[in-house]
Amino acid sequence: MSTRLKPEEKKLKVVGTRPLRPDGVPKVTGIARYGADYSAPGMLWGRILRSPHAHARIRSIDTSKAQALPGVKAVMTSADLPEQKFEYVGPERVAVNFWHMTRNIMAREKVFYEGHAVAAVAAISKSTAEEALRLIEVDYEVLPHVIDVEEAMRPDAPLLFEDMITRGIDPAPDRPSNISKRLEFKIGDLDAGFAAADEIVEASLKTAPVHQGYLEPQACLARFDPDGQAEVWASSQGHFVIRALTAKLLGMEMGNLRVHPAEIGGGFGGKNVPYVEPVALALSRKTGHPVKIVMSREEVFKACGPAPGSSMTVRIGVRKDGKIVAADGVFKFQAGAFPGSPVMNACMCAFAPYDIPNVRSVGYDVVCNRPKTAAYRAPGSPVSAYAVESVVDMAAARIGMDPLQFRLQNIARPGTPTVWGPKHTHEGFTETIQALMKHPGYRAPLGRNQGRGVASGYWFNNGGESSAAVHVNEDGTVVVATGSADLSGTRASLAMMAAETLGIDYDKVRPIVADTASIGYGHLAAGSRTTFATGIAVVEACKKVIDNLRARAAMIWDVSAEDVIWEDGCARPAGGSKGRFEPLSLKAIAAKRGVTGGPIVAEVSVNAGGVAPGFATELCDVEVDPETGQVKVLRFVAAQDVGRAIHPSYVEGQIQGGAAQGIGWALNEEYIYDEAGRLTNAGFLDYRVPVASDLPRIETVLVEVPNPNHPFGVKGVGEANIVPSLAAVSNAVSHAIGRRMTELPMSPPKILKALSSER
Amino acid sequence: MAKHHVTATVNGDVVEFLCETRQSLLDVLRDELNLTGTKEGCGTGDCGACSVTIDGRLMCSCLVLGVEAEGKAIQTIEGMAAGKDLHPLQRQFLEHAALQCGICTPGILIAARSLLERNPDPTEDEVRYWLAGNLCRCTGYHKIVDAVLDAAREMRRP
Amino acid sequence: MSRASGRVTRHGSRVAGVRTPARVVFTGDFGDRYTGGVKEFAIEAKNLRGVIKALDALYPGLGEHLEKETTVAIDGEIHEVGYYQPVRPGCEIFFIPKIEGG
Amino acid sequence: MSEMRYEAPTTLAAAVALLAGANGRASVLAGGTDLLIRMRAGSVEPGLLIDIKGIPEMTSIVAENGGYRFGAAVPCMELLEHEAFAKAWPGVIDGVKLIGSIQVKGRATVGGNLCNASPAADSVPPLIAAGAVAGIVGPDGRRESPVENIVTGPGKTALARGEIVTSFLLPRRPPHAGDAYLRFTPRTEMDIAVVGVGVNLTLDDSGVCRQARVCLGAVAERALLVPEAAAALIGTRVDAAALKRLAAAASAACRPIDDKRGTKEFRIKVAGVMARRAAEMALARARRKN
Repeated sequence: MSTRLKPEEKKLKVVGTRPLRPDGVPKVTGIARYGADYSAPGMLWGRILRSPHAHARIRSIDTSKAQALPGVKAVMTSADLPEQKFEYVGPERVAVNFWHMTRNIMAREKVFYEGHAVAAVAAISKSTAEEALRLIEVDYEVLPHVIDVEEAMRPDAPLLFEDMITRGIDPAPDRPSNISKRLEFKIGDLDAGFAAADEIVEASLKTAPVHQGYLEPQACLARFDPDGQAEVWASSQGHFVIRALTAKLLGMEMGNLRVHPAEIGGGFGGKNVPYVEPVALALSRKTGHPVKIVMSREEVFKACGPAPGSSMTVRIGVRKDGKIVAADGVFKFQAGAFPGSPVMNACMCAFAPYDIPNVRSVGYDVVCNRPKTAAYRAPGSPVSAYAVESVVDMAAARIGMDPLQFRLQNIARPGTPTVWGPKHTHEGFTETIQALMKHPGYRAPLGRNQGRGVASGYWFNNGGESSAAVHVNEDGTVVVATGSADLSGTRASLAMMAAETLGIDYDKVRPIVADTASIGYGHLAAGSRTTFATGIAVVEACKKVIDNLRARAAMIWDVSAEDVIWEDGCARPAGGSKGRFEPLSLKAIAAKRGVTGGPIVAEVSVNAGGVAPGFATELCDVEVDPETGQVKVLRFVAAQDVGRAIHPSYVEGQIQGGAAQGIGWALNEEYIYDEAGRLTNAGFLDYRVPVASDLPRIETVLVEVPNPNHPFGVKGVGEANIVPSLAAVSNAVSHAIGRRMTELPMSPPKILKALSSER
Repeated sequence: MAKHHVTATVNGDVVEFLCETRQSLLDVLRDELNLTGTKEGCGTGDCGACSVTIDGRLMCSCLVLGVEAEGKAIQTIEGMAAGKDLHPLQRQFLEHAALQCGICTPGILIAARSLLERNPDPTEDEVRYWLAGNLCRCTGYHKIVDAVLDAAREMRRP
Repeated sequence: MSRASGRVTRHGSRVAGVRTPARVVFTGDFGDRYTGGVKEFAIEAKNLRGVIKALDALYPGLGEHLEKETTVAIDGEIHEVGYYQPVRPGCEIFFIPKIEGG
Repeated sequence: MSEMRYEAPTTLAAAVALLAGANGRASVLAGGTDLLIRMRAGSVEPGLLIDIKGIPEMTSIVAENGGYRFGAAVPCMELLEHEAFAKAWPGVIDGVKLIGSIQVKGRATVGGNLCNASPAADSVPPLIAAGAVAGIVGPDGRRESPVENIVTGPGKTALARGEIVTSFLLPRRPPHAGDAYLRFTPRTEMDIAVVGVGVNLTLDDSGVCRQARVCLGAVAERALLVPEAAAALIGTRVDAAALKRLAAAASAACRPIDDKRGTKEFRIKVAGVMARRAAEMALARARRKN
C-alpha cells in the first residue's frame, strides 16, 4: 500500500476507493479480445515484406511469381495507396506530413530503414502468405546509411532526402542536410547569467534508442466492402485517430470507415499511429475478403516507432548560495526515417521544474536510417530530464548541497515563467520533493559500492477533445460510453466519477469503450489525458442526466423543477415543496421513463482545458559490483503529484510501470546495430526489458494537490513518473562508483570501463 | 503434404485438430481451436505470454509443435476457473489491480498456478525468479508479486 | 455571436479605449514563420474569437495557423484554442506549440 | 517451402534409421527451444523432424556404478527436480537452472543445449568440469566421447552424419568433492551468458585440492577446458593466492569476440572474476561434503 498525503478529508463515497475494474474478469479468464483475437468468415492472412537494407533506392518490384502462387489472393505495393501532398499539416510538434506518413506505411522511391515495409500479400493461410513473401523480387540499389545522431548531422553524412533544407534557421542553409529542424526557446540573458555564477557545471550525455516494449504486437482485422464501406478491429490508443489517418492514407471518406477498439496490450504512445491498418484495408479492398495482419515481435522492433537516441550538452551556472542563475541545453534527437522526433517537448520540459532567470534550450530534429520515432511516455521529456537532472546533481555536489534541498531551493512555483512563455500556475512541484525528504528511505544508511540518486521531472499532460454518453436503463443501472481506449483501468475511473456524480453505487455503472460510429470523437488515450479530459465529459454528461431526472421528478410531483434538488442519488423536494414528498431514487424515476418523456440519455463533448502538469520526484538506491559492473537496484521510491487519485491502485500502477520502464531505459535497453545498419537485437532475448527478478518493490507516494479545473481535482498521472527515473538511476550509479556516468544504457561493460578510468 | 490429425485433451475436454508440421501449439490453440486467451508476445520463448501447462509441466506453447500434443493434457487460461468460480489467483489479481493492459496476465496466471502447485509458501524472491520468464511492461511486477503471495496465503488456509 | 471587436496595436502600445487590451504573445518560432518575427501584440477582445479575428486581419491566413498549430495559455491555464474562451481585460495570452503525449 | 515430415520413433534403432535415411536433411527434435527458433528464422529448413522424446533410454535418469546416467532428452526441469542428482552435482544443476525461463526449462534438454553448439550454453561448462562422458549412437553402433570433444565451433559438432547423443554419464563422486557454475549476464534471468565458468574440485582429507577441472563458456568458439586454471588450484588449499592465479589463467585463456552481449576486454576481465567466485563456491561445497 502506498502512502497518500492528502491535504484534507473529502466526503466522497466512490472516488478514492479501490473497486474491482469492470473489464477485469474477461482479462483474467482469457475471454478479452485483443487485436490479434478477431477473425471473420472468408478471412485471409496478410503478411508484409520488409526491406533487408538500412537505406536503398527501389528500382523495381516484381510480384508476378508471388501472385501466381496458389492460395495468394492479392499482392500490394505502395502503388495501391494514393500519393499524398507534401505539406506539414497541424500542430508543429506533431506536424503530420502525409507525404512522409504514406511512405512510412509502405516505401515508394526508397527504403529508409531495415524493416521498412515494401510490399504485402493476402493469402488463404499464414504459411502460404509467408511463402509468397519469398517470391516477391525487389531490385534494390543499396545506399550508404547513417544512424547515430551526431554522424547524421555531419555535412558529409549520407542524405536521406536530397532536398531537405533545415527549417528554423534564418537565413536558411543553402545545402540539404539530415537536420529537418532547429528550434530554440530562450528567456533572460544567458551571458549575464553565467557571468554571475560562482560555479559552472557542464556535461555532454548520450542516450541510445529504446522501444516502448508493449507485449502485444500491432494487429488488426480489416474488411473493405465493394460498396466502399469498411470496418477495422484494431488495438490502438485512439481508434478515432486511427480512423482519420487510415482514411486519409486510403483516400476514402472517414464516414465510410468504422473502427472498433479491440482491447489493447500496452501502447505507451507507440500505438498512437497506424501501421497495419492501412495495409490490411488496402489488401481487403483488392481481394473483397476480410484480411488479418498480426506483426511478429521482430517486425515491431524493426519497424514500429521507437523513442529517439540523443546527444545532449547541458551547462548550469550556480551561485555558492545554491541559486541557479543560468542554464543552457542543446538537445540533438534522432527522428528516424521521417521528420518529427519529440525534441520540442524535450526542450520545453528540460528546465521546466526550475525557476531559472536565464535559460536557453536548443533542439535539433535529425533524420537517420531508423524507423520513424513515435511517442513513448512523456515523449522527449525523460531524455532531456536525464541530461538536466544529471548536471543539476553535479551542481549540487559542486557546492556541497543536499540534492533535494538544492532542487527545493530552485523549484518552479506558480508565477515562475516557463521557457515557452506562460507562467506556471499549478502547485504540486515542491510537495513531491518535501514528501521524499520526509521519506525514511532518504536518510537510510548506504553500504559499500552503494549509491543513492534523486531526480525530478515535469510533463505537460494533455486535455483536448472527448465525448461521453450516459444512458439510464429502466432498472436504474447506467451505461457510460466514451471513445477513450482503456490501457490502464480508465473504464474503472470513469465509472467511479459517474457513480460519484450520480450518487449511485459504482457497480450500477457499466462503462464501455464505444467504436467510432457509436460515440462522438475522442482523442487518443495518450498524454495522460483520459481520466482528466474524458472524465470531465463523463461528469458533465451525468450532470445533464441529473437535470433531466430533476425535471422528471418535478413532473411526477407536479411541482416546478426549481423545487427539486439532487442529492445522494435521489431527487428531493426543496424550496416551496420542501418536505412534501418522499425522495425519488434514480431507479424510481427511471421506471417512469416513458410517461415523463422517454429515454433518459445525455451525450456531452468537451475540448478540455485547464490542464495541470504532472510532476514527480524519485529516489533510487543501487549497488554496483565493482568487479563486473553489474547494477542491482536496491530501492526505488517515487513521489508524484497526482491531483486526486480516483482509483489509487491504478494510479500506483502507473507510477510503478513508468519507474520500471525508466530503470530498463537506464540500465539495459538499447537498439544494437551491425555495420550494415541492421538491428541485431530485434527480440526480447537481447532487447533486455526488466524481468520480475531484476526489480525491487517500487514504493509510491501519491501526493494529492487537487487541480481546481477538474470536478474531482484530477491531474494526468500516466507519464510524469518515467521522466525522472533515468536520471535517478544514473545519479545513483554515479554516486556508487564515484564517477559521473554520461551515457545510457549503463550496461556492465560501460560501468566497468568507467571504474577503470581515474576519478 | 497431408496435415497431421492430432487428438489431445484441452482443459479436460478431448479435442481433435489438423495441423501442419511447422504449426506451433500456440497457433493451433488460437487459430484452430479458437482459444485466443493464450497470447503471442514474441514467438521465441522470451516473453511467457503463451504459457500453458502440458501434462502439468509449464511451457511456452510457441516453442511446442501442434503435432507434439498428441495424447497430451493441455491446460490453458480458459480452463483456469472452475466454471463460474474464479481461481484464487484470478481473484487476487483483480483485487490487487495486478494487471493493467492484461495481455501478459493469462501467461502469468498459468505460470503462478504452476509455482503454487510445487511451492505453496513461496518467498517474494522465489515468486520473482519463477515469474522471470513472464514479461510485463505495464505494472513493474510489484502488484503481481503481492497478488501471487496473497493467493498463496489464501490457498494455504484450510 | 455579438460583433466581437478586436482592435490590435503592434508592439503593445496602449490605446485609450473601452477595455484594457490583453497581452498576446507567440512563442517558439511561430512568429518567425508567419509574422516576420513580430511576437507580441496588445489586443482588446471579449473572447479568443475576437483575438484571432484581429490577428487574421493583420496577417491574413494567420487565424488558420493559430487554430491548427497551437495551444493557448490564458493567464497560465492551458486550453485548446477555442473561439468561446473568454478574454479578461489585461490578461496574458500565449499561443504555444501544441503538445502530444505518449 | 518444402513440406516437412514429422516422425516420433520409440526406439533408438528406429531413430538412427530415420536419420540415416534422410541424408542430412533431418533434424533431431528434443525440447525444440533452439531448433524451432532457428527454423522460424529460416537458418535451418529440415525436411524431416525426428522427435526422440518417445525413446525411454533418452528420457530417463538412472544411477550407474556410483555415478548417474541421464538421457539427452530429459527436460531440464526434471533434472532439477531429481534430488539425488542435484545433491551429487550442484554445479551441473547451477548451469541447467540458468537455461532460459521455467517455461523453456520445461522443454529444453541438456542434449539440445550441447548439440545446438552455442559457445554460451549454460549446461556445458559444468558438464565438462564434471568430466561427463556423452553416449552416442549412430549407423555404426554406439560410442562414447568426453563432452569437451563434442562441440567444435559455433553451431558445429564432431558428430558424424546420422549420430545422436543419447545420454550423459557423470562419474562417482569422491568425498570432499564440490562443483559450481556461475555466469555473468546483465539481467538476473532470461539472458545468454556473456561469460560462464564451471569449476569442479576435490580435496583430500587435510583440505588440499587434489583434482580440479575448470571450463569457461562464451569466451571462445566453444566451451574451453583450461588446464592451467585447474593447475593453479591443484596442490593448494585453494587460498587467495591460488584463486588469484586461477583468475589470471582463466582470463589468459579467453579468446572472445566483441558482440552485442559483451566486448572482448569485458569478457576477459570478468572471466577471471567469475572463475574465482565459482571456485570459492565449489570449495565451500567440497568442504561441506564429507
